[in-house]
Amino acid sequence: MTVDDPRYGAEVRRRMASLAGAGSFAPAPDIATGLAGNREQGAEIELSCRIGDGQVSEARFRAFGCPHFLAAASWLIDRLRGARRDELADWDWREAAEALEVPAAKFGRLLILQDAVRSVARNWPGTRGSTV
Amino acid sequence: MTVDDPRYGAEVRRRMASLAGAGSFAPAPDIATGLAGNREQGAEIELSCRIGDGQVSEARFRAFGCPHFLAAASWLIDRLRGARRDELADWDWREAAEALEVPAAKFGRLLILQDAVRSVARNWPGTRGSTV
Amino acid sequence: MNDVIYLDNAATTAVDPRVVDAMLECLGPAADFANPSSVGHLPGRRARARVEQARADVAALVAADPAQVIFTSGATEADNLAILGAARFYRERGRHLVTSRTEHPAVLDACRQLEREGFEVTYLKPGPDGIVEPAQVEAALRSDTLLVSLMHVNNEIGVAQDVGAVGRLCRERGVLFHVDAAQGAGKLPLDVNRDCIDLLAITAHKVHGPKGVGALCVRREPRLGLVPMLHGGGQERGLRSGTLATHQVVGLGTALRIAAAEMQVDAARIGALRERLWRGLSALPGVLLNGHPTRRVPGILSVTFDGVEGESLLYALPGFAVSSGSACATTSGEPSYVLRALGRSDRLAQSTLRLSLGRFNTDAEVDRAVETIVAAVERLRSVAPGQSG
Amino acid sequence: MNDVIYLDNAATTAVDPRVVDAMLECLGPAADFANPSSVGHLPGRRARARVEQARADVAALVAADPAQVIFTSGATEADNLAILGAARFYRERGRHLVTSRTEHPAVLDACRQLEREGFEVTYLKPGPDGIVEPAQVEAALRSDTLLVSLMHVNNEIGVAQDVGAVGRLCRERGVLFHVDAAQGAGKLPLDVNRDCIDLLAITAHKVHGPKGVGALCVRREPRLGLVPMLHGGGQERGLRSGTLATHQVVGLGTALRIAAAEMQVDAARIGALRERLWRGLSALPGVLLNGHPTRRVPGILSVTFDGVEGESLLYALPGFAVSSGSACATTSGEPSYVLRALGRSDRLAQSTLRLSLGRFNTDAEVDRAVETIVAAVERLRSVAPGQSG
Ligand SMILES: Cc1ncc(COP(=O)(O)O)c(C=O)c1O
Ligand SMILES: Cc1ncc(COP(=O)(O)O)c(C=O)c1O
Repeated sequence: MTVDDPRYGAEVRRRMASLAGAGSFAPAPDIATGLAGNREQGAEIELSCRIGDGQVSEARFRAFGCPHFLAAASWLIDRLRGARRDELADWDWREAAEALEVPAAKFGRLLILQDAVRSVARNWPGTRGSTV
Repeated sequence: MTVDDPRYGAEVRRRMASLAGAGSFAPAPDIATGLAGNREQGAEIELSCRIGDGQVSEARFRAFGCPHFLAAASWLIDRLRGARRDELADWDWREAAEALEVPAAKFGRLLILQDAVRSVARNWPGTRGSTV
Repeated sequence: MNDVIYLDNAATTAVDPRVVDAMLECLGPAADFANPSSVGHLPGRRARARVEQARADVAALVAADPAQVIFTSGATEADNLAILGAARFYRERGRHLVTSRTEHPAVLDACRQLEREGFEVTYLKPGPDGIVEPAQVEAALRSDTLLVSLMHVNNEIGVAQDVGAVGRLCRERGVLFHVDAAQGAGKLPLDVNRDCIDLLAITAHKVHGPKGVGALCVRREPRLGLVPMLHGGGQERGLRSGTLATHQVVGLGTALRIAAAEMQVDAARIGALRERLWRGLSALPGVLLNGHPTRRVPGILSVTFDGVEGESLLYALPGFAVSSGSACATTSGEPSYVLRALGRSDRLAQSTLRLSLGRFNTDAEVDRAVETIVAAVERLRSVAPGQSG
Repeated sequence: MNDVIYLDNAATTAVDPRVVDAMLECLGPAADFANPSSVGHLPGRRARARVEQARADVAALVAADPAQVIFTSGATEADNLAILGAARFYRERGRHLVTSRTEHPAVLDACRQLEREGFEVTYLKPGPDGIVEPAQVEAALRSDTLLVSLMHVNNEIGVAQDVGAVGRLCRERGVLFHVDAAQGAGKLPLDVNRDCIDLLAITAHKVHGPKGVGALCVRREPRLGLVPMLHGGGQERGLRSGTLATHQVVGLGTALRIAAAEMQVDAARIGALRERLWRGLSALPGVLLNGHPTRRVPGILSVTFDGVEGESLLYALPGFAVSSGSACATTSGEPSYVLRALGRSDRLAQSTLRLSLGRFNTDAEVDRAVETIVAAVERLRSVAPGQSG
């Protein structure tokens, strides 16, 4: 009789165990941040990325939300490493939905994640749009 | 926890155990019989009484019916011994109802008993009405 | 149980010890007692898993899909939900129902309730053998007939109807078909697809499961609509609100799983016990079997003893648990409406015993019953008017 | 149960081993398993005697007469029978009902069903402490008000209403009064006469009895009419057909008898556990108690953790069975309608845990819970935006 909580897939469970990547960098010229969502919506995220050589060298997140959302944020941190600005601008939430087996009812929260990623792209150091 | 069948009182149980008085006498000049009821009605009785010295010296019953009715018939046999004709003619079913704790729903059956007793009186040996 | 020999398995049965064990796994503090709706935590999911296993067990018995199974508090509720629920849901389609005079009160009284709500009901009279012929059903169908309700096995006489033939007829005519299988499920084969049964009512306690739990199998393709009777938490897809009683549902599932696995063996053994009983009793003169001699469930024997008053016969059998008819008809003296529908006179109906056998009865018990009943019948006949001596 | 600490006693409770023992006396082949309607034989009368003992036990708990007690499949059915049954019976008297927004779905959905049948329902909004003031009820009464339904103890926040005051008010005004006592019966004193309760719904499984059985106490003097919901064998004076489940009814009776005998001891012990839990949790900043601080049942604690997402908090407590709200509200993410009726924002309602204690919880379990919840709250807050580090 398998009685694992069917709502959460293996990757969500693995990510929630450590929440690797949680934290943030102090503001600095090479740090790009992305904010999206709010608590009233039930999900809020703050991404902070250190940029070097035109790509993300390191990233951190802070998040408020359900396990899928927190796990997706943690997963995203690994995914961001090495990403270029145009990749972030084009990033699609469906990649996270698949990787984390997110149920359809929660796709809206992943859109918040996508907003945050795109906001990092807009805030890319040395870019016109960097102040949003 | 008392789980005796509440439908049947002690006297019914005692009487049903032996059905004392069951049987009948062969027709003879000193035998008066009383018949009442029928099977469609659910109760039928045949009383046969040996008469001597103007009173019932011995009695027997045959009956078809519920335990209250059979027990009442058996009880009646004892009751009849020594009874004079006028006593039978006046006999009232309520006496049996009380003695046997018969529930009201079954009073109709005791009326059949009363009919049989009165029919014995009508059939009393040497009486005009003896052939009914 | 005080050395009483229990021959009233059509009224209810002892819970099989294997079923009791399964129920115990869902009761105490160390057991899977949680609320099966509490899937947010592990104990709740364990309870839910047990409930879903039971749902699969119920479905498997009648070749249904687990999604078709709605748990109820027994066949009374399942019959009511089926008949009232479907009629109220489809009331604009038609207001006519067909059933039989020998149905259980759970069906008859639900039909009477519908009559109060403006429906019309045809009550078919079975033949003297208790069988309702499919042709009778066919003749009763009208253009506004919404539903036919016919029981699988009769609780008083044990006769089994040809529900498959009636089901196929109804399917062809686009009429809903409900079967009260309280007495048949787990004892005779049933297949909701083959038999074209849209609504099937089951109860646990006639087949060595616990009292107070049953199920309604509801057709899903195309999906059948029902107006629920209990409103609340929305359990059972909104069709039956109320906390699912894990141990009860598990008791139902386990009882039906055992019944399915042992149906052939039980049927052979219990059928042989019934034959032994009938051989013994029919050695008496004036003994009649009620219902069709072969189209029947193994365990139920209804016997009329001509010239013997029923209540006194029962009274003479204090060491036995037997019934004068349906367990529901507790008011003594009223002759069984089922036997009367078969054409038995009030007098004969009143002189009837229902003896019903189950998994735990033995040859020795049957022999004791034969001996005691024969003696009692002879004694009562011997004191009845019209005898010599 | 896999070392999970069970703190969800408001959803359901483990059956007390003494209750299990009593139930076992009514199950297996050597037990009193017979149909309590089969009073024509000894096993049936033994079952009936047990059922009547249970009826007396239920009645005694609420100072009712045993003849007032109708057994049902639980509080959902009892609530439905009370509300639908009385409204349909007396529909010519008036078509208005009064209830509150924080009732259980068994009451709210029964009321909605009545709205479909042409009744009008006033849903009172309780104060921020969860209390519905008698004056609010009084103000809502109209000349055509038929029935007031108010719960005894709320299942999410544990607040106890002053049902006596509301009852006396209704009695004076000639309005029927129904109380859903699913969460309160056996935990706080109730007296149907003193509190002027015409209809009282009880369930066994919130007080260490089995799931799937309950009772409705119905006023007898003068006799209150009800339209039954289940039609059939005519059990329970025709108000609730269906074979009485002896073991279930005995489980209910035994559980309530134990609850009555041990009410004071249990209330003191469980109340102390709740205080210990609250002291531990409220050491955290941003923690709010839901519901009135003192007018409450001992076992239920509803706590809001500001700045913590509820689903993730639950996720972080795999070793505990706790609830985010009512057991019925299984769809995660939807904030509790009870907490919203109290004026909590969606965000705060969503950040709430219901911890509910029962007879089998210990100090050590509470301490483990405090430790784990505090750690989880701190961890989740530490990864949330707006924190430093
Ligand atoms: C044929 C039939 N239908 C329905 C029922 C009612 O079932 P339950 O006792 O589960 O309510 C019974 C037995 O009581 C029955 O024999
Ligand atoms: C307040 C309240 N009323 C009614 C019910 C329904 O009771 P049952 O589960 O017995 O149907 C519950 C619990 O589920 C409850 O907490």
